[in-house]
Parts: sequence; structure tokens; C-alpha cells
Amino acid sequence: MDRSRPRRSHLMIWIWTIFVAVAIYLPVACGALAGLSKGRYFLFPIRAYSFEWWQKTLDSLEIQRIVQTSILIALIVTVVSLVLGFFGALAFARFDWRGRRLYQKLLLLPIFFPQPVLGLALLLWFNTLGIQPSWHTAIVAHLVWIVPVVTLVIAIQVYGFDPAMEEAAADLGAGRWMILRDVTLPILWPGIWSGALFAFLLSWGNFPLSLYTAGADSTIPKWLYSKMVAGYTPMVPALGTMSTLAAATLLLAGGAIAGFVKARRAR
Amino acid sequence: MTNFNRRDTLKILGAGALAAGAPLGFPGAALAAREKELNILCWEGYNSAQVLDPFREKEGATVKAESLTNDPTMINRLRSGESKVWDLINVNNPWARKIMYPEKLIKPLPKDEFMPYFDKMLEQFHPPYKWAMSDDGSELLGMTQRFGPYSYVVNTDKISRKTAEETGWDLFNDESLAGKYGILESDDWNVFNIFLVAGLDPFKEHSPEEMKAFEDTALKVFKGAKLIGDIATMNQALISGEIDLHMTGGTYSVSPARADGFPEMRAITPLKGPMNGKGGVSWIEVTSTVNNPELSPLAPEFLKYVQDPEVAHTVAFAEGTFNPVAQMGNKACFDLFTKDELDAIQWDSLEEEMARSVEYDIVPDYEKALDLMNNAKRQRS
Amino acid sequence: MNMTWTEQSETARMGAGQSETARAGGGRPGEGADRPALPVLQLVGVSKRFDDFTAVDDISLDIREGEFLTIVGPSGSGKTTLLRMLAGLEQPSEGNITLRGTLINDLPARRRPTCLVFQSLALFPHMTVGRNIEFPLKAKGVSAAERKARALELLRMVRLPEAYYGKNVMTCSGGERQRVALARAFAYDPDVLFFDEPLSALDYKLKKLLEKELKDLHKETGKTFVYITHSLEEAMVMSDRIGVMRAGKLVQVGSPDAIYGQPQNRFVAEFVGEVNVIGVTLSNGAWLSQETAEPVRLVLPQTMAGAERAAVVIRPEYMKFLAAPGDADNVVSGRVYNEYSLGSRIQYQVRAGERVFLIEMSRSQIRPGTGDGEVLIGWNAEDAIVVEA
Amino acid sequence: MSDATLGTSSTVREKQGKERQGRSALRHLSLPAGARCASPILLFMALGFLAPLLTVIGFAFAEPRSFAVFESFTLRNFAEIFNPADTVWMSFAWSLALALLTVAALLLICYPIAYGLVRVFGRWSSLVSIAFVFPLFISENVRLYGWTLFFINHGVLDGLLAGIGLSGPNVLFTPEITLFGMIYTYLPFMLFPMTLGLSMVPGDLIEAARDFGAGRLMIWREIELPLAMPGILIGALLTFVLAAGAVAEAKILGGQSVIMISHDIENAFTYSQNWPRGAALAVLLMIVIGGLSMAVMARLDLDRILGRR
Repeated sequence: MDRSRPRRSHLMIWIWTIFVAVAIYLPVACGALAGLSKGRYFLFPIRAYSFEWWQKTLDSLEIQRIVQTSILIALIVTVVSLVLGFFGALAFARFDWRGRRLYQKLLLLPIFFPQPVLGLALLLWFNTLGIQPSWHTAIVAHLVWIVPVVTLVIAIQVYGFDPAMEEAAADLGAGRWMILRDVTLPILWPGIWSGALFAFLLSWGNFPLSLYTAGADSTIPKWLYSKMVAGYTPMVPALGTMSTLAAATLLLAGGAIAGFVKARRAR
Repeated sequence: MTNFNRRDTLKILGAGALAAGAPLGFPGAALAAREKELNILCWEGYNSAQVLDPFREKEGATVKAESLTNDPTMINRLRSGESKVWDLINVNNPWARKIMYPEKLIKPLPKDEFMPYFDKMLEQFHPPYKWAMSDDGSELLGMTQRFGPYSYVVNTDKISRKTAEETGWDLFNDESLAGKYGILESDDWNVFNIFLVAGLDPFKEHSPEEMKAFEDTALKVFKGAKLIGDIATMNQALISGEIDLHMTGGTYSVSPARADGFPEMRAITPLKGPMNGKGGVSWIEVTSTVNNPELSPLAPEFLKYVQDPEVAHTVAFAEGTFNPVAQMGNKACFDLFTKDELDAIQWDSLEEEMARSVEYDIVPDYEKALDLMNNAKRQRS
Repeated sequence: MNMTWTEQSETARMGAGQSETARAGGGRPGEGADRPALPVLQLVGVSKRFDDFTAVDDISLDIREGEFLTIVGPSGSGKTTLLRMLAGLEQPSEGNITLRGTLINDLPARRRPTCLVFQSLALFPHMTVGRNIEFPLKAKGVSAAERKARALELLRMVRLPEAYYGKNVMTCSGGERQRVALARAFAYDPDVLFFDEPLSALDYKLKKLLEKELKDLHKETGKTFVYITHSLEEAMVMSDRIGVMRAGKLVQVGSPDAIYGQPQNRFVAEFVGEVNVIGVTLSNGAWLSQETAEPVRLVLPQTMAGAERAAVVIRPEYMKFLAAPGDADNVVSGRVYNEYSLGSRIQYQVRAGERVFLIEMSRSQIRPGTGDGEVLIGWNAEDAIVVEA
Repeated sequence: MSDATLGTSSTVREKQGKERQGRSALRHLSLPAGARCASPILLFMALGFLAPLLTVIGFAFAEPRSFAVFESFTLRNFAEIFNPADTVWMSFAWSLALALLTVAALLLICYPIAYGLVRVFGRWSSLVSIAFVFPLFISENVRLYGWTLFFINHGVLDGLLAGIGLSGPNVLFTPEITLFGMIYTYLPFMLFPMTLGLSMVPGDLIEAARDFGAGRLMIWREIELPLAMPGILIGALLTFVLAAGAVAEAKILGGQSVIMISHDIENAFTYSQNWPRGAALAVLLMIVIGGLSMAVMARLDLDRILGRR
């Protein structure tokens, strides 16, 4: 009797978790439905289904350009945030130095900051500097938020890293570069990999920062919003769904690669 | 803060360091490429793929368009220093003539090239057309295209067109409709309409008593609104039956719903009102070239491009909102409109509705009214 | 000290209204105190499988009231799993565990009158020493004042100053934490205490000290202790009985002397310490070793009835250097190739063919023969132990 | 035994800090290395985060409706905001109240899931985590609009219920649905720190407590909750802060039935053409949020939380 109780409560936890997870994806599914509706306005059950909006979305030059911009921003953000985040994480978790505690906390502040306000603040700053907002400035804005996230993600890996291994490598005659390449990086690789995924996907999905700082350039979320506010067509949910599918594919591919590498290493 | 009060010092400091942080070319480096680049700040429609894609292909140019849904924001963007970014700005009637030109945010167009286009427009736009010209009438400030009346939109299955037209703005004073109407969010246009609901002419100076009446009306109107939202939300809510009518809509906002098979949704212009007897307001967009030191040579080309009958028709039926265009005065353009399209833009009653409307103008005490309205909006919960 | 403990122990028991379940299990304290053979816990054919891995394999064992039983075995031999089943943290896949005659297979840990001291100690890091010790009392609903009194008493018992009551447990040293964990376990007032290698993380000196203290506490409290460790040395110091585990099986249970002196098989013999083990086979009524350079006929203390194969165990201290082949029952010739100092003794390694024999002598003895040349070594039949191969 | 050498708790903690992973040997060498590694990121943050915040502060003290940052100094923006006739305090109140409710609701919603991730789901844990982290990568506008489509009249819910002769609840365009949207949007921000927190509770402590006869409630209250508290605190802080600055939920789902403070800030920058007022509002929000963040973070040991030791 006593043993059945944990089992029952575990079952309740499973049910609750699945319920919440379904709720999380419910609106995503509704959006996908709306993108397949022939009519501009959504009525359920859908009166007529059509791939017309998907086709239009795929055909649009403008959307091609926006997708390119989004990818470009996300790629650059990924690379820069990995470089900054890698060293930032070493400073966060690997080295003991005066000011580390303060550094750890200051670094987290941008994460603990409402993004619309951060976006506006950056806009004001760029304006004060006389820099015109464009996708370049959007990169800077994304970085302000994403670098701390990536740093944290990598730092968690760094915590599990025994510095004695670096010392051992140095003792065995390895140079600084060789230690980095053959010891430190391979061990931190899972953290770097998930940091890269986070960086790319968070940039890909970010709206509030892009809204204020991308100027005349548009990213997918920004385009979706501006069309939602004025000029709504089912291209909005269609592109939203495509973007979601793209992110999911990337995440799955990322997971698969990580799994593959892990499996190969285990052998 | 005293150390920081020199903007230039900051600029150098910041630009240098940002360049270090994000080693990317900044727009300054891209000056040479402006021949193939055009940036448009506009109302929704001009930023659609149907309008821009052919131009992109034709010119091989990078065209970026950002749409905003209100005039003050766009103009403020220029003021804040973005006049170096944009080439064209598309705002409503009074702004070019009364604000942007005096503030040197836009520059005039060559008259000899652009005046002839006005001849082919609908009669009311024949030259010299007031809102396209500078105050002294000497300069051509922009090109007109889309226009339309806007007051409110009703679901005529719920409230007949006749009732709606005859009742006028008092619809929003009717307590039995509280909770059944929405407000299309557009702060400046909301201000006009609340003046009208209060029985006041928005486009003049107001006495303290009148402002009090405005405030009371604002409180009541916002409290009674079921929702405040954008065009898509309003149409979706009308079609879903969440609301029966909404304030601050017109042909421009309801036409996509009409085109989508909901002809019972209709923009209404009241028969009478407090503006010398008129109750409706109309808008006419004027597109001007920004006073950009590096103005793209494509800016005038684009203005000409949209005058083309085919393109004008596309502009009228760009995604988002469907509108009558001034170029319908040209038969070549008018003939492109199908019956369904004319129905969507309520062509049947367009002329009389325009006749019942005043062209909107600057509200002299806009800022005060806006503050009052925002206060009222917050108290709606 | 002893008296105080017993008295306090009784009051705490009554005050807490504890032991309903424990006693209801059939124990009548006091009664039958003179019958040491009564098992507190009895395991019959207990096995535990995780998926296709058998951690504990068909173990039967009686744990006697008041004894200090130690289970030793190399890591992975299943001793921790066995202990967790006894403590109620795992359920056996097969077999029965009874507590004073009552089946307790499925009785969860918190209903058993037993208590486990974890390898990690599992001290609650966010609580003071005092609150840690009071935890089991709080779980029983003992009043705050009584809890504190009891905690202070237990601090004394484990030889910690009372001032430690309010100390942050994370600031205690390893040995102190050890004592806090013990005090906490005693606060629960269990009939049986289980220990999962609690001393393994401590340095040698501290370990030795605590081993003895633990032994003292066992005597003072009269509780049943079940202790697991991979160190036979630790087991020898403290235990009344030792059980040796290997690959999920209990291979021998006995007193420390028995385990040391009469290992039942080669594994136990080798686990107990450095020994010479020679495999032998029965051939025409004589035992032959194939492991030396050429087969040697050996004289063994007793015959293993029916066995064809066996192992002969000779402890290094029973091996001798021989002046002449007749000086011992069994003689091997070889060559000395290493010499280690073990402090009071010296160990020699003698190579005979492929085999290496270990010989230990006290420093005062002099090794016959000189240099690294040929030597004769040997042992007497009565000094060897024959075990299962 | 080393009892005598033990000093006060603070010196001991310091000592433990130094002993971390036998780092002491390299301490002299690594002291500059850490700072060196941190410097690029610090420089970037100084320019990308600190400088913009200073600019906002600069604007907050500029003449209303001007762009004269760092050129004029006035308190008028703040005076206006604190003028009782100005109802902007209501936006603050709504934002903070809804943020508080969001935190409370998420604590309840996420706890069982976080517990499941740490102790129940086993090898399914990573899959479940991915399922919950993924929505972060979809723009929140799209997801919130999906809820509108779900709840609206003749939407998915209504349409499905109509099939069995019922009609959907009238929930859109209310403060309640705004709250719902915020709970929905910020769920991952509570879930993951909370999971991190719960995973810091060693399993053997729970077992030990159970062994001592502690019931579930006691284990939860005395062991699990206090030990998981740092993670829970981070989650609560993060969701509170993000929800306090939220605006999309009120616009897309709530039909602006309540006006959030970020909406007011945004409006000041757009319709009102009053950047300094917007900046002043932003400064006030920053004070609330920054103050709270600093206060909570000062109590946290990030090494322990993230390094799990």
C-alpha cells in the first residue's frame, strides 16, 4: 500500500506534465491551422483549406530577404557570443579571481531585464551615438541579451571541468594552444554546442530587441508582428509555422549531432 | 553626468568600442551603395511584397520598407535622427505641409516632373492640390495616392447602416452598446473620434470645459470598449461576433473583411456631426522625399513607379488594407478594378461619404488631449 | 557514561512513544536477553536484480541481536545493495527479510526501527548541528524542549562539545560531521544501525580513532550494528562477525579470527591479505602443484573429501628459509629477487620458476644464505590451509 | 581532530572557497587570467548594456518632448509622473500585480514538473526538458496569437465545443487572459531554474530523512524546499522581472483591458513623441527591477547553484 502511493503520485506528475506540455503547443498548432485556411480571417471549423498562403510565402522575395537577414543575424550572434561566452565562462567558473562574484552577478543583469525596455534603451544609445539602426545594431542588441545566456550555459559545463587536467597537460609539455585545442575545448564541447544552439535559436525567435534596434531591416518575428498589426494575412501564421519548423529541425539536428558525437566518443 | 554632456565625445567613444565588439560595417561605410538602396517609412500596404517585389526586380535594388500605424511615430523617427536612414515617408494629409516641411524633415519634389501626374488623378486631387503643396503654395511636397473616409465600422447584421449613419457618433454614447464595441488602436485618430463623440470639432483650440467633456467622454468610451487592438484583431472580432462595431475604422480597415466574404461589415460615415455639420473624417496619404543628405536616386523613381496604373491598382489592393487610390481618375487604372474589388472599397458610396467628411488636420491641443486620453485608457480596467 | 545512556535512552523511548511498530514486530526487549542467538534480522534467499544485472544473489543470513556485523567485499560486490534492502530503501526481487519474525520486505524505511548512516553522511547542509540531530525526533513529534535536551545529550555521547548545538554543520570538520551523523542516527533510537562505509573519506589516523570510538559506542549502547566496508582491516578492528561478499554472494561469514585463520576459499584468503596461494590437483592419492617449475608433490594438513582440486594457502610469516631440504614438510627452491621493509618485518620475494613466493620475517631474524643466490624455502603442513580452489 | 583550528563560519567559508578543486596552487597565476577572460565580455557589456542604461537616465532628465539628451537637465518628467492627476501609476500597479500573480501561479504549475524532471522522468527527462525549452525559440507573438485563435468566438475551442452543442467561454480581452498569457509565456523561465534548484537536493538526504521517519510533508518542508530555494528564487525573480516588463500579452490576448507599464513606455516613444517621459518611466521600472534583482542575487551563491557543489 505504501509503495503504491509514490507510484500514484508519479502518475499524477506525468499527467500534469503532459497536460502542460500539450497546452504549450496548443497555440502553435492553432497557428499552423490558420496558415492553412483559405480565408483571411480564422473561423473554426475551417471553411476551406489551401496551401495558397504557404505558396505565397515561399514565393515572396521580401520574405526571402527577411529570412536571409534573420539567418545572418543569428549566425553572427552565435559566433560572437560563443567567443565572448567561452572566455566569459572561464572567468565565471574556471578561474578564481578578485571580483569574480561581482562579475557573475553583473553578467546576469541583462537576462533579468525586460527586453522591450532594453531594446528602447539601446535605441536611445544608438541614436545618441548617431548610429542608424539596422541589422548590424540588431546584432549588438541580441548579443547584449544572448551573451550572458551563452556564458551561463558554457559555465555550467566549465564547473564540471577539473583544472588539474589542464595542469597535467601543461606538465606533460603541452603548450597553451595545444591545451586549449586538445584538452579544454573537447571537454567543454557539449557546453559550447548547446550554447551555440541557444544563441542561434534565441536570436532567431527574438522580437522585442529586433523591433527597436533593427531599423529598416526586418527579421522574421518583426515582420510577423508588423503584419499582424496591419496587413494581416494567413501568411503570418504560415511563416510563423515555417519558422517554428525550421527551429525544431535545427534543434533536432543539433541533438542528433551531439548524440552521434557522444556515441562515437563512447566507442 | 557633467562628464558626459558632450554628445560628440560619446559618439567617438561608443562607435570605436562598438566596432571592436561587433566588427561589422556600419551604415556610414555603405554610403557608396545608395544607388541600389531605398528605404521607405510608410503605412501598411507599401511595404507589401506585391508592391515592392516588382520594383526590386526592375531596379535590382534592395528596398526596405517599415510600416507603422500612426503618423506621429513616423515623424518622430525622422526627428530622432533617422532622416539619414529613410528616403521616402508616407503620412497623412496635414503632416507634410504643416509639420515636416517647416521642420525641414522633407524636401520638395521637382514640380515639372511630378505635377503632371495630378492631372490624371480623381478630380478632387487636381492641381494644385492643397495637401501636396507647401503652405505658400510654391513647392510640391509629395504625391497623393490612397485615401478614404474613416469613422467607425459596424456589422450591419447587428446595427443597420441607416441607424448607424443617422445615430452618428452617439452610438458610442449609447450605454446599451457598452461591451459590444472595440476601439482600433491608433492614438491620434482615437483622439479625433473621442472629440467627435463628445460633440466637439477636434481641429480647433478647445476651452477647459471642452477638454473636460473630452476627458469624461474618453473615460466612458474606453470603459465601455470590449477590446482595443489592431486592424486584424478588429476584423477578426467583428467576424467572430465578439463585437458589433468598432471606433476609428473605415474603408481601409474593413475592406479586407469585405473582400474575404463578409460584406455585412461596413464602414460608416455619419450623416451629421460637429464639424460645420459634417461628422466624417477622411485621410489622404502624401508620400514625400525625406531630407536625407544621401537621398537615394531611387526615391523619385519609386514615386513615379507607383503612379503607373497597374502599380496603383496593386497599391490599392496590397495585402492588409484595400483602399481607393487617386489614380482611379485615370480610366486605364479604374478599369483594372473588378466589381468585387469596388465592392470591397465601398465604391458605391465613396463619393457621398467623402462629401460628408472633413479632411483631417492637426489638432492644436493634441498633446494635452492625448495625455487625458491615455489616463482614461488606463482607468478602463 | 554507559548508565546515563541507558537511562536516557529509555526516557526518550517512552517520551517519544516510539517503537510501536518496532516492538510490534515481535521483539520483547529484556526477554530472552540471555539468548544471543535470536536473530533481529533474518534474510532468506534474498536476491536483488536491476534489469539483467544481479546485484545481490540468493543471500541467507541471520543478524543477531546486539552484534556488530561487518560485510566486506570489493566494490561492486553488492554490499551496498544488501544494506539498502535491510534499511528498506530497496525491495528484494526475491527472498524474504524478516524482523524478529515479521516479514518486512515491503515495509518502507521510515517504518522500520532501523537507521542508515550514509557513506555521504547525508547531513542536512542548511541546518545546524542541533537541528540535524533533532530531525528524527521532530519527525516523531517530540516537543522542542525535549528535542534540545536529547540533542545535547547525544552530542556528549558522541564526544562533541555542547556548544556545537548551534553550529552550522557545513563548517564542521570531517570527523565532527561523522559524529553528528552518528548522533542523529542514535536520536532516531533504532534497534539496528546500518553504516555504509561512513569512514571511507577520512584520513588514516582519524579513521583509526573513529573505528575504536564506534566499537565503544556499540558496547555502550548495546545496539545491533551492521557495517559495510571494503577494508577488511576496518572490519577486523570493530566486528563481532564478518561476512565476505563477492559478486552478489556471501562467500563466508564468521568471526574475524575465523575469517583470517580459516578462509573457506581462495577469494577470502586473498582478500584477507597478502598470501601465497598454490593451486593443487589430486593425482593418484597425492596432491600435486603444477604452478612451480616442475610438478611438486605437497604434503597437506588434511584431505578435502571428494575434491579433485584445491588451493593451498600459506601466510608469508609461516614460510621459512631452509638451511637444508629436510627442515620443512614442503620445500621449494628459488631465487630471492626483491626485499621490502615493512617496518618491524621484512618481506622477501622469491621466484621459483614462474611463481613468486612471499616470505616475511621479523627484523630480528637473520636470513640464512647470502646475496641473491639460490635459496631453499618451505613450510610445514600444519601451517598451511587448504581451501576450495 | 582539527576542532581547535575551526574558526567562525565566515573564515571557514573563505577557506573552503580557496580550496575549491585544489585551485590554490594556481591561484597566483590565474588571478589575472580570470580577469583577462572576463574583460572582453565586460567591455562589451559596458557599451551594450551599461551605456544604454546611462543614456536612458540621461533622457529621463531631458526637457519633455525633446531630444536634448545630456544637454538639458530637468526633473519635470518625474514631476509629471508623480503628479496625482497622471494615472500612470495604475500601469505600474497592474504590471507589478500581474507579475506577482504570474510568479505565484508558476510556482504551483512548475513545481510538479520540475520535481518530475529531477526525480520521476528518468531517461525521459531530457526529452521533456526539450519540449519545454523549445517554445522559447518561437517568437512569443506567434504563440500568443495562437491562443487568440484558440479562444475567440468561432475559434478552435468554440468550434470544437459547437460540435457537441456547447459554446466556448468568453475569456478573451480581459485582465484574466492577460495573466494567463503571461503565465504561458514565462513558464520556461520558472521551470528551468526551479529544476536546477531541485536537482541540488541530494537524493540521499531525502532517503536519510525518510529513514528517520519523516513524512512527505516534513521532507518537503524541511529538506527539499530549503535546499531547492536558490533555484526557486532565481526562477521567481526571473519571471517576476520579465513579467513586469511584459506587454505583448496585454495587447494580443488582453485587448488592452489593462495597460502595462511597458506599453506606456512604448507609447511615450511613439504616439506621444515624448522620449524623455518614456525614459523617465523606464528609469522607474529599472529601479524596481534592478533593486529587486540585486537584493535577491546578493543572497545567492552562483557557484553552488550552477556548479552543484
